[in-house]
Amino acid sequence: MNIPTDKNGYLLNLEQWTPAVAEQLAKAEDIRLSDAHWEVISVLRAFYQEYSVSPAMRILVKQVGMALGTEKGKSIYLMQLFPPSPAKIVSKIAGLPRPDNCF
Amino acid sequence: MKETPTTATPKKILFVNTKAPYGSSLARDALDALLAASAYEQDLSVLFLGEAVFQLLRNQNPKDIGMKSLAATLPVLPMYDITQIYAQESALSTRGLSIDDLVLPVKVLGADEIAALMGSQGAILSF
Amino acid sequence: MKLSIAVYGAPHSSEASESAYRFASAACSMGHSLIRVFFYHDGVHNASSLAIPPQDETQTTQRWQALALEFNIDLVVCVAAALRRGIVNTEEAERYDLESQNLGKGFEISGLGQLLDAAVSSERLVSFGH
Amino acid sequence: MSLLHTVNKSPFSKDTLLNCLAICQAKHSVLLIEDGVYGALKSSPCREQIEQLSAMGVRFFALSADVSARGIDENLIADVTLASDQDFVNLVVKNNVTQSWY
Repeated sequence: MNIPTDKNGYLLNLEQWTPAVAEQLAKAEDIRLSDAHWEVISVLRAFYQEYSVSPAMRILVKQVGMALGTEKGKSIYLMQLFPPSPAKIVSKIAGLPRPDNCF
Repeated sequence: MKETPTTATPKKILFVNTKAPYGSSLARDALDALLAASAYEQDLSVLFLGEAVFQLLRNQNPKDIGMKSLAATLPVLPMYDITQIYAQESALSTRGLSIDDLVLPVKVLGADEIAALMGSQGAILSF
Repeated sequence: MKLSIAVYGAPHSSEASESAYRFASAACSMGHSLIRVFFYHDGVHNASSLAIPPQDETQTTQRWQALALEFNIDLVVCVAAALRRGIVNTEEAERYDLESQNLGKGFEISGLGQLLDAAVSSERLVSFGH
Repeated sequence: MSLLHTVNKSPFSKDTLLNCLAICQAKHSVLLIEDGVYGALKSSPCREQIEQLSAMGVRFFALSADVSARGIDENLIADVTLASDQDFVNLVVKNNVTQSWY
Protein backbone atom coordinates (compact mmCIF):
# COMPACT_ATOMS: atom_id res chain seq x y z
CA MET A 1 0.00 0.00 0.00
CA ASN A 2 1.46 3.32 -0.99
CA ILE A 3 -0.77 6.27 -0.22
CA PRO A 4 0.61 9.68 -1.25
CA THR A 5 1.45 12.11 1.54
CA ASP A 6 3.21 15.44 1.66
CA LYS A 7 6.73 15.73 3.02
CA ASN A 8 5.40 16.07 6.55
CA GLY A 9 3.40 12.88 6.24
CA TYR A 10 -0.08 14.38 5.87
CA LEU A 11 -2.40 12.64 3.42
CA LEU A 12 -2.74 14.50 0.12
CA ASN A 13 -6.23 13.12 -0.42
CA LEU A 14 -8.17 12.81 2.84
CA GLU A 15 -10.75 10.54 1.24
CA GLN A 16 -8.15 7.80 0.97
CA TRP A 17 -8.08 7.42 4.74
CA THR A 18 -8.91 3.97 6.09
CA PRO A 19 -7.88 2.29 9.34
CA ALA A 20 -5.18 0.47 7.35
CA VAL A 21 -3.90 3.79 6.03
CA ALA A 22 -3.82 5.05 9.61
CA GLU A 23 -1.54 2.15 10.54
CA GLN A 24 0.79 3.13 7.73
CA LEU A 25 0.79 6.82 8.69
CA ALA A 26 1.46 5.87 12.31
CA LYS A 27 4.36 3.64 11.34
CA ALA A 28 5.99 6.59 9.61
CA GLU A 29 5.86 8.32 13.01
CA ASP A 30 7.28 5.24 14.77
CA ILE A 31 3.98 4.64 16.49
CA ARG A 32 2.29 1.23 16.74
CA LEU A 33 -1.43 1.78 17.08
CA SER A 34 -2.98 0.13 20.13
CA ASP A 35 -6.57 0.35 21.41
CA ALA A 36 -5.50 3.36 23.46
CA HIS A 37 -4.41 5.14 20.28
CA TRP A 38 -7.53 4.17 18.41
CA GLU A 39 -9.94 5.57 20.95
CA VAL A 40 -8.18 8.94 20.74
CA ILE A 41 -8.25 8.82 16.95
CA SER A 42 -11.99 8.15 17.09
CA VAL A 43 -12.57 11.11 19.36
CA LEU A 44 -10.67 13.36 16.98
CA ARG A 45 -12.43 12.08 13.87
CA ALA A 46 -15.81 12.57 15.52
CA PHE A 47 -14.84 16.11 16.47
CA TYR A 48 -13.78 16.90 12.93
CA GLN A 49 -16.93 15.37 11.48
CA GLU A 50 -19.04 17.57 13.67
CA TYR A 51 -17.13 20.86 13.51
CA SER A 52 -15.04 20.65 10.29
CA VAL A 53 -11.94 21.87 12.09
CA SER A 54 -8.86 20.22 13.56
CA PRO A 55 -8.79 21.12 17.26
CA ALA A 56 -5.96 22.91 18.99
CA MET A 57 -4.07 20.85 21.60
CA ARG A 58 -5.94 22.12 24.64
CA ILE A 59 -9.27 21.45 22.91
CA LEU A 60 -8.15 17.93 22.04
CA VAL A 61 -7.23 17.35 25.68
CA LYS A 62 -10.66 18.58 26.76
CA GLN A 63 -12.48 16.42 24.21
CA VAL A 64 -10.56 13.30 25.14
CA GLY A 65 -11.28 14.01 28.80
CA MET A 66 -14.99 14.33 28.11
CA ALA A 67 -15.19 11.23 25.94
CA LEU A 68 -12.71 8.87 27.63
CA GLY A 69 -12.53 10.12 31.21
CA THR A 70 -10.37 12.60 33.09
CA GLU A 71 -7.52 10.09 33.45
CA LYS A 72 -6.98 10.26 29.71
CA GLY A 73 -7.84 13.92 29.28
CA LYS A 74 -4.31 15.00 30.13
CA SER A 75 -1.66 16.33 27.79
CA ILE A 76 0.96 14.05 29.32
CA TYR A 77 -1.14 10.99 28.45
CA LEU A 78 -1.57 12.16 24.86
CA MET A 79 2.09 13.05 24.68
CA GLN A 80 3.01 9.46 25.54
CA LEU A 81 0.73 8.09 22.84
CA PHE A 82 1.49 10.60 20.10
CA PRO A 83 4.85 12.22 20.66
CA PRO A 84 6.14 14.84 20.27
CA SER A 85 3.19 17.04 19.36
CA PRO A 86 -0.12 15.20 19.86
CA ALA A 87 -2.50 17.66 18.14
CA LYS A 88 -0.45 17.50 14.95
CA ILE A 89 0.37 13.81 15.07
CA VAL A 90 -3.16 12.60 15.82
CA SER A 91 -4.53 14.85 13.06
CA LYS A 92 -2.08 13.32 10.66
CA ILE A 93 -2.82 9.72 11.59
CA ALA A 94 -6.56 10.33 11.78
CA GLY A 95 -6.60 11.65 8.22
CA LEU A 96 -7.47 15.24 9.03
CA PRO A 97 -6.05 18.27 7.25
CA ARG A 98 -2.84 19.74 8.64
CA PRO A 99 -3.84 22.15 11.43
CA ASP A 100 -3.97 25.65 9.94
CA ASN A 101 -2.06 27.48 12.55
CA CYS A 102 0.81 25.18 13.31
CA PHE A 103 3.80 27.33 12.71
CA MET B 1 4.62 29.46 17.09
CA LYS B 2 5.92 32.22 19.33
CA GLU B 3 5.36 32.07 23.06
CA THR B 4 1.89 32.97 24.21
CA PRO B 5 2.19 36.33 25.92
CA THR B 6 0.93 36.50 29.45
CA THR B 7 -0.24 39.90 30.59
CA ALA B 8 -1.38 40.69 34.10
CA THR B 9 -4.81 41.81 32.97
CA PRO B 10 -6.28 40.32 29.82
CA LYS B 11 -7.04 42.86 27.11
CA LYS B 12 -10.59 43.23 25.87
CA ILE B 13 -10.56 42.43 22.17
CA LEU B 14 -13.65 42.44 19.99
CA PHE B 15 -13.91 40.62 16.66
CA VAL B 16 -16.44 42.43 14.47
CA ASN B 17 -17.91 40.47 11.57
CA THR B 18 -19.73 42.29 8.78
CA LYS B 19 -19.61 39.87 5.84
CA ALA B 20 -22.09 37.22 4.71
CA PRO B 21 -20.62 33.70 4.88
CA TYR B 22 -19.59 32.64 1.37
CA GLY B 23 -19.48 35.66 -0.95
CA SER B 24 -16.31 36.77 0.82
CA SER B 25 -13.87 34.40 2.47
CA LEU B 26 -13.26 37.12 5.05
CA ALA B 27 -16.05 35.53 7.10
CA ARG B 28 -14.11 32.26 7.31
CA ASP B 29 -10.84 34.09 7.93
CA ALA B 30 -12.40 35.96 10.83
CA LEU B 31 -13.41 32.67 12.44
CA ASP B 32 -9.95 31.16 11.93
CA ALA B 33 -8.40 34.27 13.50
CA LEU B 34 -10.78 34.03 16.44
CA LEU B 35 -9.96 30.36 17.06
CA ALA B 36 -6.23 31.11 16.89
CA ALA B 37 -6.71 34.08 19.22
CA SER B 38 -8.32 31.92 21.89
CA ALA B 39 -4.91 30.49 22.80
CA TYR B 40 -3.73 33.87 24.06
CA GLU B 41 -5.92 34.07 27.17
CA GLN B 42 -7.34 37.51 26.45
CA ASP B 43 -10.87 38.76 27.05
CA LEU B 44 -12.35 37.95 23.65
CA SER B 45 -15.79 38.69 22.30
CA VAL B 46 -17.35 38.46 18.84
CA LEU B 47 -20.07 40.56 17.24
CA PHE B 48 -22.09 39.80 14.12
CA LEU B 49 -23.26 42.96 12.37
CA GLY B 50 -25.35 43.47 9.24
CA GLU B 51 -24.88 40.75 6.62
CA ALA B 52 -22.71 38.76 9.02
CA VAL B 53 -25.78 37.50 10.89
CA PHE B 54 -26.26 35.18 7.88
CA GLN B 55 -23.12 33.37 9.09
CA LEU B 56 -25.13 32.12 12.03
CA LEU B 57 -28.00 30.63 10.07
CA ARG B 58 -28.78 26.92 10.48
CA ASN B 59 -28.89 24.39 7.63
CA GLN B 60 -25.99 25.77 5.62
CA ASN B 61 -24.75 23.22 3.13
CA PRO B 62 -22.04 24.82 1.00
CA LYS B 63 -20.58 21.54 -0.28
CA ASP B 64 -21.76 22.16 -3.84
CA ILE B 65 -20.08 25.57 -3.95
CA GLY B 66 -16.81 24.03 -2.80
CA MET B 67 -16.72 25.66 0.63
CA LYS B 68 -16.57 24.47 4.20
CA SER B 69 -19.61 25.17 6.34
CA LEU B 70 -19.24 28.10 8.70
CA ALA B 71 -22.36 26.99 10.52
CA ALA B 72 -20.66 23.68 11.29
CA THR B 73 -17.61 25.30 12.86
CA LEU B 74 -19.20 28.24 14.73
CA PRO B 75 -20.67 26.03 17.49
CA VAL B 76 -17.11 25.16 18.48
CA LEU B 77 -16.60 28.66 19.91
CA PRO B 78 -17.83 27.90 23.46
CA MET B 79 -15.40 24.96 23.55
CA TYR B 80 -12.62 27.43 22.79
CA ASP B 81 -13.87 29.46 25.79
CA ILE B 82 -15.35 32.15 23.56
CA THR B 83 -18.71 32.77 25.14
CA GLN B 84 -19.32 36.49 24.63
CA ILE B 85 -21.12 36.18 21.32
CA TYR B 86 -23.30 39.04 20.14
CA ALA B 87 -25.56 39.75 17.17
CA GLN B 88 -27.15 42.98 16.01
CA GLU B 89 -30.87 43.05 16.74
CA SER B 90 -31.84 45.17 13.72
CA ALA B 91 -29.71 43.05 11.39
CA LEU B 92 -31.64 39.95 12.46
CA SER B 93 -35.06 41.56 12.29
CA THR B 94 -34.59 43.20 8.88
CA ARG B 95 -33.56 39.81 7.53
CA GLY B 96 -36.53 38.07 9.07
CA LEU B 97 -34.39 36.00 11.43
CA SER B 98 -34.90 35.12 15.05
CA ILE B 99 -32.45 33.61 17.51
CA ASP B 100 -34.08 30.23 16.99
CA ASP B 101 -32.72 30.23 13.45
CA LEU B 102 -29.13 30.44 14.67
CA VAL B 103 -26.55 27.72 15.32
CA LEU B 104 -25.26 29.41 18.46
CA PRO B 105 -26.78 31.02 21.51
CA VAL B 106 -26.11 34.73 20.97
CA LYS B 107 -26.88 37.83 22.96
CA VAL B 108 -28.89 40.24 20.84
CA LEU B 109 -27.83 43.88 21.07
CA GLY B 110 -29.43 47.19 20.09
CA ALA B 111 -27.51 50.11 18.61
CA ASP B 112 -26.67 51.73 21.95
CA GLU B 113 -25.41 48.47 23.39
CA ILE B 114 -23.23 47.90 20.34
CA ALA B 115 -21.72 51.37 20.69
CA ALA B 116 -21.07 50.64 24.37
CA LEU B 117 -19.53 47.24 23.60
CA MET B 118 -17.19 48.71 20.98
CA GLY B 119 -16.30 51.65 23.19
CA SER B 120 -15.30 49.39 26.09
CA GLN B 121 -12.69 47.45 24.08
CA GLY B 122 -8.92 47.63 24.17
CA ALA B 123 -8.82 46.74 20.49
CA ILE B 124 -11.20 45.88 17.68
CA LEU B 125 -10.40 43.49 14.86
CA SER B 126 -12.73 44.33 11.98
CA PHE B 127 -13.61 41.71 9.37
CA MET C 1 2.42 55.57 20.60
CA LYS C 2 2.70 51.86 19.70
CA LEU C 3 0.58 51.06 16.64
CA SER C 4 -0.15 48.01 14.50
CA ILE C 5 -1.96 47.56 11.21
CA ALA C 6 -3.87 44.66 9.66
CA VAL C 7 -4.08 44.60 5.86
CA TYR C 8 -6.70 42.39 4.14
CA GLY C 9 -6.60 43.77 0.60
CA ALA C 10 -4.35 42.86 -2.35
CA PRO C 11 -2.48 45.63 -4.16
CA HIS C 12 -3.82 46.53 -7.62
CA SER C 13 -7.26 45.14 -6.84
CA SER C 14 -8.52 47.35 -4.03
CA GLU C 15 -7.33 50.53 -2.39
CA ALA C 16 -6.85 48.84 0.99
CA SER C 17 -3.11 48.27 0.82
CA GLU C 18 -2.53 51.79 -0.53
CA SER C 19 -4.52 53.30 2.34
CA ALA C 20 -2.66 51.10 4.81
CA TYR C 21 0.69 52.13 3.42
CA ARG C 22 -0.11 55.85 3.53
CA PHE C 23 -1.31 55.48 7.11
CA ALA C 24 1.81 53.54 8.05
CA SER C 25 4.10 56.03 6.42
CA ALA C 26 2.38 59.01 8.05
CA ALA C 27 2.45 57.34 11.47
CA CYS C 28 6.17 56.58 11.20
CA SER C 29 7.04 60.08 10.01
CA MET C 30 5.14 61.50 12.97
CA GLY C 31 7.35 59.57 15.38
CA HIS C 32 4.91 56.82 16.34
CA SER C 33 6.27 53.34 16.67
CA LEU C 34 4.60 51.05 14.18
CA ILE C 35 5.47 47.66 15.57
CA ARG C 36 3.79 45.31 13.12
CA VAL C 37 1.94 45.17 9.82
CA PHE C 38 0.00 41.92 9.63
CA PHE C 39 -0.99 40.75 6.16
CA TYR C 40 -3.99 38.44 6.09
CA HIS C 41 -6.66 37.35 3.62
CA ASP C 42 -5.86 38.90 0.18
CA GLY C 43 -3.39 41.18 1.93
CA VAL C 44 -0.73 38.47 1.65
CA HIS C 45 -0.23 39.47 -2.00
CA ASN C 46 1.53 42.59 -0.72
CA ALA C 47 4.47 40.32 0.07
CA SER C 48 4.96 38.84 -3.38
CA SER C 49 8.38 39.46 -4.87
CA LEU C 50 7.11 38.23 -8.24
CA ALA C 51 4.66 41.08 -8.87
CA ILE C 52 5.93 43.50 -11.51
CA PRO C 53 3.67 46.52 -11.83
CA PRO C 54 4.50 48.96 -14.68
CA GLN C 55 7.17 51.49 -13.71
CA ASP C 56 4.69 54.35 -13.47
CA GLU C 57 2.52 52.49 -10.93
CA THR C 58 2.96 51.88 -7.24
CA GLN C 59 5.67 49.35 -6.36
CA THR C 60 3.79 48.04 -3.37
CA THR C 61 6.15 45.35 -2.15
CA GLN C 62 9.26 47.52 -2.40
CA ARG C 63 7.53 50.36 -0.61
CA TRP C 64 6.69 48.18 2.38
CA GLN C 65 10.22 46.81 2.41
CA ALA C 66 11.75 50.29 2.40
CA LEU C 67 9.45 51.54 5.14
CA ALA C 68 10.09 48.46 7.29
CA LEU C 69 13.83 48.84 6.87
CA GLU C 70 13.81 52.52 7.79
CA PHE C 71 11.52 52.23 10.80
CA ASN C 72 12.15 48.66 11.95
CA ILE C 73 8.65 47.30 11.41
CA ASP C 74 7.64 43.60 11.55
CA LEU C 75 6.05 42.68 8.22
CA VAL C 76 4.20 39.49 9.10
CA VAL C 77 2.35 37.36 6.55
CA CYS C 78 -0.19 34.82 7.78
CA VAL C 79 0.99 31.35 6.83
CA ALA C 80 -2.46 29.86 6.23
CA ALA C 81 -3.62 32.74 4.01
CA ALA C 82 -0.27 32.82 2.20
CA LEU C 83 -0.15 29.09 1.40
CA ARG C 84 -3.69 29.23 0.00
CA ARG C 85 -2.68 32.08 -2.31
CA GLY C 86 0.74 30.90 -3.37
CA ILE C 87 2.96 33.16 -1.30
CA VAL C 88 5.79 31.02 0.10
CA ASN C 89 9.24 31.38 1.58
CA THR C 90 12.10 28.94 1.04
CA GLU C 91 11.13 26.83 4.02
CA GLU C 92 7.51 26.36 2.91
CA ALA C 93 8.57 25.81 -0.71
CA GLU C 94 10.76 22.98 0.48
CA ARG C 95 8.13 21.54 2.77
CA TYR C 96 5.55 21.35 -0.04
CA ASP C 97 7.94 20.55 -2.86
CA LEU C 98 7.30 23.76 -4.76
CA GLU C 99 9.38 24.98 -7.68
CA SER C 100 10.13 28.39 -6.27
CA GLN C 101 9.66 30.78 -3.42
CA ASN C 102 8.36 34.32 -3.76
CA LEU C 103 8.21 35.92 -0.34
CA GLY C 104 9.71 39.41 -0.54
CA LYS C 105 12.78 40.16 1.55
CA GLY C 106 11.92 41.72 4.88
CA PHE C 107 8.58 39.89 5.14
CA GLU C 108 8.23 36.92 7.46
CA ILE C 109 5.69 34.12 7.38
CA SER C 110 4.13 33.33 10.72
CA GLY C 111 0.99 32.08 12.44
CA LEU C 112 -2.37 33.74 12.76
CA GLY C 113 -1.73 34.22 16.44
CA GLN C 114 0.56 37.11 15.51
CA LEU C 115 -2.53 39.17 14.64
CA LEU C 116 -3.86 38.78 18.15
CA ASP C 117 -0.40 39.37 19.53
CA ALA C 118 -0.30 42.68 17.60
CA ALA C 119 -3.64 43.68 19.10
CA VAL C 120 -2.39 42.84 22.57
CA SER C 121 0.99 44.50 22.36
CA SER C 122 0.00 47.72 20.56
CA GLU C 123 -1.97 50.62 21.96
CA ARG C 124 -3.90 51.01 18.71
CA LEU C 125 -4.68 48.64 15.88
CA VAL C 126 -6.27 49.67 12.59
CA SER C 127 -7.61 47.26 9.95
CA PHE C 128 -7.68 47.93 6.21
CA GLY C 129 -9.98 45.70 4.17
CA HIS C 130 -12.25 45.86 1.18
CA MET D 1 -15.62 56.21 25.39
CA SER D 2 -14.34 57.64 22.17
CA LEU D 3 -14.54 55.55 19.05
CA LEU D 4 -13.30 56.10 15.51
CA HIS D 5 -15.15 54.53 12.60
CA THR D 6 -13.61 54.31 9.15
CA VAL D 7 -15.92 53.62 6.21
CA ASN D 8 -14.62 52.73 2.75
CA LYS D 9 -17.76 52.01 0.70
CA SER D 10 -19.94 54.45 -1.24
CA PRO D 11 -23.43 54.84 0.23
CA PHE D 12 -24.80 54.97 -3.33
CA SER D 13 -24.23 51.23 -3.66
CA LYS D 14 -23.73 49.76 -0.17
CA ASP D 15 -25.35 50.19 3.21
CA THR D 16 -21.97 50.18 4.99
CA LEU D 17 -22.13 53.88 5.92
CA LEU D 18 -25.75 53.59 6.95
CA ASN D 19 -24.89 50.64 9.23
CA CYS D 20 -22.09 52.65 10.76
CA LEU D 21 -24.25 55.73 11.33
CA ALA D 22 -26.91 53.55 12.97
CA ILE D 23 -24.63 52.93 15.94
CA CYS D 24 -22.84 56.30 16.04
CA GLN D 25 -23.07 58.37 19.17
CA ALA D 26 -21.84 61.71 20.46
CA LYS D 27 -18.03 61.63 20.88
CA HIS D 28 -17.62 59.18 18.04
CA SER D 29 -15.74 60.24 14.92
CA VAL D 30 -16.37 58.94 11.41
CA LEU D 31 -13.60 59.05 8.82
CA LEU D 32 -14.66 58.42 5.22
CA ILE D 33 -11.88 56.84 3.16
CA GLU D 34 -11.54 55.32 -0.34
CA ASP D 35 -14.99 55.08 -1.98
CA GLY D 36 -16.44 56.01 1.38
CA VAL D 37 -15.73 59.67 0.58
CA TYR D 38 -18.70 59.69 -1.82
CA GLY D 39 -20.77 59.62 1.35
CA ALA D 40 -19.64 63.20 2.01
CA LEU D 41 -21.24 64.53 -1.19
CA LYS D 42 -24.09 66.98 -0.88
CA SER D 43 -26.12 64.47 -2.88
CA SER D 44 -25.24 61.66 -0.44
CA PRO D 45 -28.15 59.39 0.51
CA CYS D 46 -26.86 59.72 4.08
CA ARG D 47 -26.68 63.53 4.12
CA GLU D 48 -29.59 64.00 6.48
CA GLN D 49 -28.24 61.47 9.01
CA ILE D 50 -24.77 63.01 8.83
CA GLU D 51 -26.15 66.49 9.53
CA GLN D 52 -28.30 65.25 12.39
CA LEU D 53 -25.49 63.26 14.00
CA SER D 54 -23.11 66.14 13.49
CA ALA D 55 -25.48 68.39 15.45
CA MET D 56 -25.43 65.74 18.21
CA GLY D 57 -21.66 65.83 18.48
CA VAL D 58 -20.47 63.16 16.06
CA ARG D 59 -17.51 64.45 14.06
CA PHE D 60 -17.18 63.67 10.35
CA PHE D 61 -14.01 63.62 8.27
CA ALA D 62 -13.10 62.63 4.73
CA LEU D 63 -9.58 61.65 3.72
CA SER D 64 -8.44 64.47 1.46
CA ALA D 65 -6.26 62.34 -0.83
CA ASP D 66 -9.29 60.17 -1.61
CA VAL D 67 -11.54 63.21 -2.07
CA SER D 68 -9.13 64.89 -4.48
CA ALA D 69 -8.49 61.66 -6.34
CA ARG D 70 -12.20 61.49 -7.13
CA GLY D 71 -12.63 65.14 -8.07
CA ILE D 72 -15.32 65.91 -5.53
CA ASP D 73 -13.60 68.57 -3.39
CA GLU D 74 -16.15 71.26 -4.24
CA ASN D 75 -19.30 69.33 -3.50
CA LEU D 76 -19.00 68.21 0.09
CA ILE D 77 -21.39 68.60 3.00
CA ALA D 78 -20.22 71.47 5.23
CA ASP D 79 -20.23 69.21 8.31
CA VAL D 80 -17.50 67.00 6.84
CA THR D 81 -13.92 68.16 7.48
CA LEU D 82 -11.10 67.20 5.15
CA ALA D 83 -8.40 65.12 6.84
CA SER D 84 -4.79 64.52 5.79
CA ASP D 85 -2.99 61.21 6.35
CA GLN D 86 -1.48 62.78 9.48
CA ASP D 87 -4.96 63.73 10.68
CA PHE D 88 -5.98 60.08 10.16
CA VAL D 89 -3.13 58.99 12.44
CA ASN D 90 -4.11 61.60 15.02
CA LEU D 91 -7.73 60.41 14.95
CA VAL D 92 -6.58 56.85 15.60
CA VAL D 93 -4.37 58.00 18.46
CA LYS D 94 -7.00 60.25 20.06
CA ASN D 95 -9.78 57.69 19.99
CA ASN D 96 -9.60 54.60 22.20
CA VAL D 97 -10.40 52.13 19.44
CA THR D 98 -11.06 52.03 15.72
CA GLN D 99 -13.79 50.02 13.99
CA SER D 100 -13.23 49.72 10.25
CA TRP D 101 -16.34 49.22 8.13
CA TYR D 102 -15.86 47.61 4.71
